[in-house]
Amino acid sequence: MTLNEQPDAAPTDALITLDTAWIVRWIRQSAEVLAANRTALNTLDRDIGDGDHGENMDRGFQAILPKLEGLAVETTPGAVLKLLATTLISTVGGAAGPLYGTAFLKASGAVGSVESLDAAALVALMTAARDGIVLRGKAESGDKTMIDAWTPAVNAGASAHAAGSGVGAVLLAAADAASGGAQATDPLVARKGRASYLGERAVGHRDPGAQSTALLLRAAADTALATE
Amino acid sequence: MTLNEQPDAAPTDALITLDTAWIVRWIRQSAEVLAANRTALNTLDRDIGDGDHGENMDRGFQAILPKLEGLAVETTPGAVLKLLATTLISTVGGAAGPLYGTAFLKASGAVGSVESLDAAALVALMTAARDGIVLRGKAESGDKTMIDAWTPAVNAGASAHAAGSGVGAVLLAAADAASGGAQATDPLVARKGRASYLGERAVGHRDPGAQSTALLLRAAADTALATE
Amino acid sequence: MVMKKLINDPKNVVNEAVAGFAEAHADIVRVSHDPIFIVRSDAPIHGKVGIVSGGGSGHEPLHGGFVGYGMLDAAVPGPVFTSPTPDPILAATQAVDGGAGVLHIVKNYTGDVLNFETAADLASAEGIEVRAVIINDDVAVKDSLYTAGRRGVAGTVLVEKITGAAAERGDDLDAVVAVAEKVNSRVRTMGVALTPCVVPHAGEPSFVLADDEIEIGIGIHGEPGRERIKLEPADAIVDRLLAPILEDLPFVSGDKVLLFVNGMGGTPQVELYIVFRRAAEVLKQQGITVTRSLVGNYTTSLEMAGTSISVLKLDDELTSLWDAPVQTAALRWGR
Amino acid sequence: MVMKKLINDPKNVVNEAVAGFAEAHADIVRVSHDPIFIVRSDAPIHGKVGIVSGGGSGHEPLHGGFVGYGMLDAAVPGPVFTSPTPDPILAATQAVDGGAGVLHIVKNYTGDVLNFETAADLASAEGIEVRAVIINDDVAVKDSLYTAGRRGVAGTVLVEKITGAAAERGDDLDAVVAVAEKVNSRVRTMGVALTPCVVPHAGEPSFVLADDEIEIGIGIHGEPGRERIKLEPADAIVDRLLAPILEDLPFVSGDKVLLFVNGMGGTPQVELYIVFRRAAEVLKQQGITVTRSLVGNYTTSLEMAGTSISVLKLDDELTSLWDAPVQTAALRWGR
Ligand SMILES: Nc1ncnc2c1ncn2[C@@H]1O[C@H](COP(=O)(O)OP(=O)(O)O)[C@@H](O)[C@H]1O
Ligand SMILES: Nc1ncnc2c1ncn2[C@@H]1O[C@H](COP(=O)(O)OP(=O)(O)O)[C@@H](O)[C@H]1O
Ligand SMILES: [Mg+2]
Ligand SMILES: [Mg+2]
Ligand SMILES: [Mg+2]
Ligand SMILES: [Mg+2]
Repeated sequence: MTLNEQPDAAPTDALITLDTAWIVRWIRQSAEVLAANRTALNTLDRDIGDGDHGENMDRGFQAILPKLEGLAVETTPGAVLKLLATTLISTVGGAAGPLYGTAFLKASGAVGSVESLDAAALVALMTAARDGIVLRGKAESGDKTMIDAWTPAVNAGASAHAAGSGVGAVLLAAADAASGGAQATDPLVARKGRASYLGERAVGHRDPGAQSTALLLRAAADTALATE
Repeated sequence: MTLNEQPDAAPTDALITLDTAWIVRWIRQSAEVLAANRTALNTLDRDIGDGDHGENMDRGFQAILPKLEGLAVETTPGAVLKLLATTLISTVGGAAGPLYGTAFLKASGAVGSVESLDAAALVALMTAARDGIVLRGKAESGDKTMIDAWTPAVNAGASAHAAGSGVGAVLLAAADAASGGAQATDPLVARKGRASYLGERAVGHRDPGAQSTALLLRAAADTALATE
Repeated sequence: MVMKKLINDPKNVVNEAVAGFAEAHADIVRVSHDPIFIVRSDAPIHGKVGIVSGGGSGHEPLHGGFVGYGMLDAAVPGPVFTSPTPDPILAATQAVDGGAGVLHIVKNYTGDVLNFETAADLASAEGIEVRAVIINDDVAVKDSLYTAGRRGVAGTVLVEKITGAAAERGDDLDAVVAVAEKVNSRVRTMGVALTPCVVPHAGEPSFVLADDEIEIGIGIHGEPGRERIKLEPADAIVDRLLAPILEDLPFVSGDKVLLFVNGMGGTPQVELYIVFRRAAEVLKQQGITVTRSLVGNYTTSLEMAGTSISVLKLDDELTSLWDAPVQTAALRWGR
Repeated sequence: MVMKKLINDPKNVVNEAVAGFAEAHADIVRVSHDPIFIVRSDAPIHGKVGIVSGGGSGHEPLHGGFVGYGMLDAAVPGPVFTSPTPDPILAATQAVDGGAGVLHIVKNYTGDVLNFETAADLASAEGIEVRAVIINDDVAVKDSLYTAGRRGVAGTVLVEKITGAAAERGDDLDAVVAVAEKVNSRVRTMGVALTPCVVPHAGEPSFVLADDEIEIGIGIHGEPGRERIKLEPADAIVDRLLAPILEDLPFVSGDKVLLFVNGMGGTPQVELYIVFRRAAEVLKQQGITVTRSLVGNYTTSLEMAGTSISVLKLDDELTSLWDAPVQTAALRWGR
């Protein structure tokens, strides 16, 4: 099976794992979703930032697409995550570039060189990603940043895994929690990033980075569930 | 009688003459009319020029007002015209400043040092004014400039005088002809001044300088007739 | 609509701006407030030809920003977009007269020409030798019997710089006049407006353009130009501006030129450099070499968005005069 | 509404502008197109500390216009209003490394700080000693635990000029860093916007102001500031901007300062000088002496109408470094 083929059939239940082909599908799906949400993310960022977040994310995920074409069959999930990280770092710019870049670099480190990811690995991946963002950006929960999507996602994924869920359910729980977390940024005053300059005026607006995080995790869940 | 008093009564018919007091009233009336038409003249000039003609004329005629206060009783009409000329030259700027300035300088020369103006003197005054503008601006009739108001005015005034009219009727004829002349600039293409840059696009717009000339001559007729 | 400007009273715009200019550049200029003009702090310079320019305000840095060593001796700002009267022109002429005569650099507008003419007559009457050079670099207007002639636009900056250098090196009045005429005869300009400007005393836009319209051949007071067209990509607009410039002189393969991309006031620098890139490309394609360049807001129309392109055919003399030191508020090098 | 700009494709704005810039200023700079950065034509200079700055485009002449003798060694332009990525920053750092270390001058925005940080890490890994100074002169934003800290705005120009002079005279990396920190610690800025700007890729205004509203404390990317108020006379607006600047350092009677009135891009020069006039007047009233000044569009937000006022407390060292020769596209004197 080459990386660009769909699996013939997929096993069910918690024993299922996600391989490099899934990571590739997830990135492609993310690129599609971000392109479709480019203007929406720009608009969110225009309200409380500088209006480029959709632009930045789209540029980064478009840049990785051609690189996915030539992947060797033996490329591990971790290696693809690393490629994603370095591509985002060198194409996104702004705050989101280094933050997402660090996230996926740390995620890549966390999954090591395994050939496919089980639910535990996915939780480790997401935890490392979140920790990477905190390391670079120093944001705390409630600062109205992408962390407010990542942390609920990590927690929900971990709980699902602890409750015995498989990869699809873990990612679905994470995606749902990220969506909720993004939505929960609406009433907050920002304390990091450009939105922090607005004080009270940021209230009532969603954080664009939290929103893009929710989109990425939704794409992860969708592609994983399609695999199952 | 001081210069600022109204005459007690006025003689009628062609033997009447206009003195310095009239020139002063004419200038004051002109200042009032130009102030009232400042925006209208700016608008005409915005359509086919640079939008400042009302501003320029208003600035000039406001500047002469205080100077009229201190006039010595023996000041001749010619001396007031010269004061008007130098004031316009040093305050109006633009094309209109030197053109009207030269007009009234030449008019002042034409009336010499007589103490009051009869119909013949008024015709000489207007003719000299028009010739002064042509000397400085080199415009011909039909070039869509203030000349297109002045020349009909001079001709109508001269005809009225030849037909035996008095000062009031001469100025009324001139004012009517100037109004007609200004109106007749509407369909013209301009060949002098800023409007000449527009080519065909000037068609359908009145020349602001022709309009201000019509206003000045109307004020002259109105104040002369009020004197009668 | 409220007019949105950083001003106090429309009537005081020029006075207050000149006062601020005098404060900011006290090392280079002095200012007379009544009548109003800006003069080199070391004027008059004995034995040097004095150079005076001026015209309506609203085109800054033209002309006050070009007063100083190696360029103008004095600048006379009129009200916004309105020629100054003869009085301040005369006073400025007297202030810079170092005994070698004075050159008036006058943009070709009826008002400017007439007011400078009157001032020159008055100065001559006082024994100052005055000559005038009329700048008419704008190819948008046909120079014919049927117009007031070509307008003077951004090319004026190049005339002022190069002529100023000639006066600074000690050329006599005839020679200075000859240099000014030479530059004027070799420079061609054409502009475009994307948006109008609002003159403070008017409080309304000087003309109206639809959201997708631009005015090709705009004058620097918002006078209409050749044609009103739909917005196009920058490269296409540049091509429209350059073609009549190049065919007018004409500029031909082998020419060395100064390429000047001027901002009208409201256009960001990135756009001016995009314009420059294309203009340089077209010139190169035609075998014309850009050996000197100038990019920026030098002859503006308040906050108008737009640009003009000027091309000046250089020779060794003009090039070395261009390179000569200049020290003004808006143009400075070599000292 | 159609976006009215002299551009070809929004995606090519920065590339084409940088290409035009390179053509126009080939005597001063070279340009690398991939990755994109602008570098002094004589870089690297052996034994001189290299100075690199950069950030989102749209603030021109910041930073590319300040590359040259006595100022920056390289500038790294990101997309419009978006920090560049580490790759071009690293490449620029390598290109200017003359063996004496490299200083990064970084405006305080999360994106800029993080990307420069990454580039510095990568450069260090290659044996280049890199130090960063973060500029945060904007008093509109409270520097507290609850914000990303004060933004770097127009004061950056003063840091770049003065620090560039220190590097040019041969200061070592520690000394150059100390000068940059000193200038940053003594300069305060506050801005106002009258109209928004349109980022090319967005095609819509970055914020919306009513016809009679202005934004006090605006950031250079259109970030909102302290408060939105009704339009006022220029003098009143200047007073609003100056008060928090003066009380912040604080500036006190007897201080000698550089007064910098910066245009945001779409504001005519007459207005900037009206602002300067009032600012100088207020300073004089408070016993503060303006000994140096700068007026013009130096840190812009595309075509935004507005201004910022920066006040820098001078001493003999900073004054003489300010006066030292500089030869860049946008700031030039002494050579
Ligand atoms: N310190 C930080 N920690 C975590 N996330 C941050 C931080 N600063 C900014 N962000 C995130 O980055 C997003 C903005 O990204 P983007 O618009 O691409 O960059 P920029 O703010 O430089 O324009 C914000 O919505 C927020 O979620
Ligand atoms: N050469 C000329 N001869 C006669 N009148 C002229 C000439 N040029 C311009 N004018 C008149 O001047 C008027 C414009 O005056 P004004 O707006 O005050 O000056 P400017 O054109 O310098 O802004 C025109 O409407 C026209 O009547
Ligand atoms: Mg952003
Ligand atoms: Mg006019
Ligand atoms: Mg005018
Ligand atoms: Mg950004």
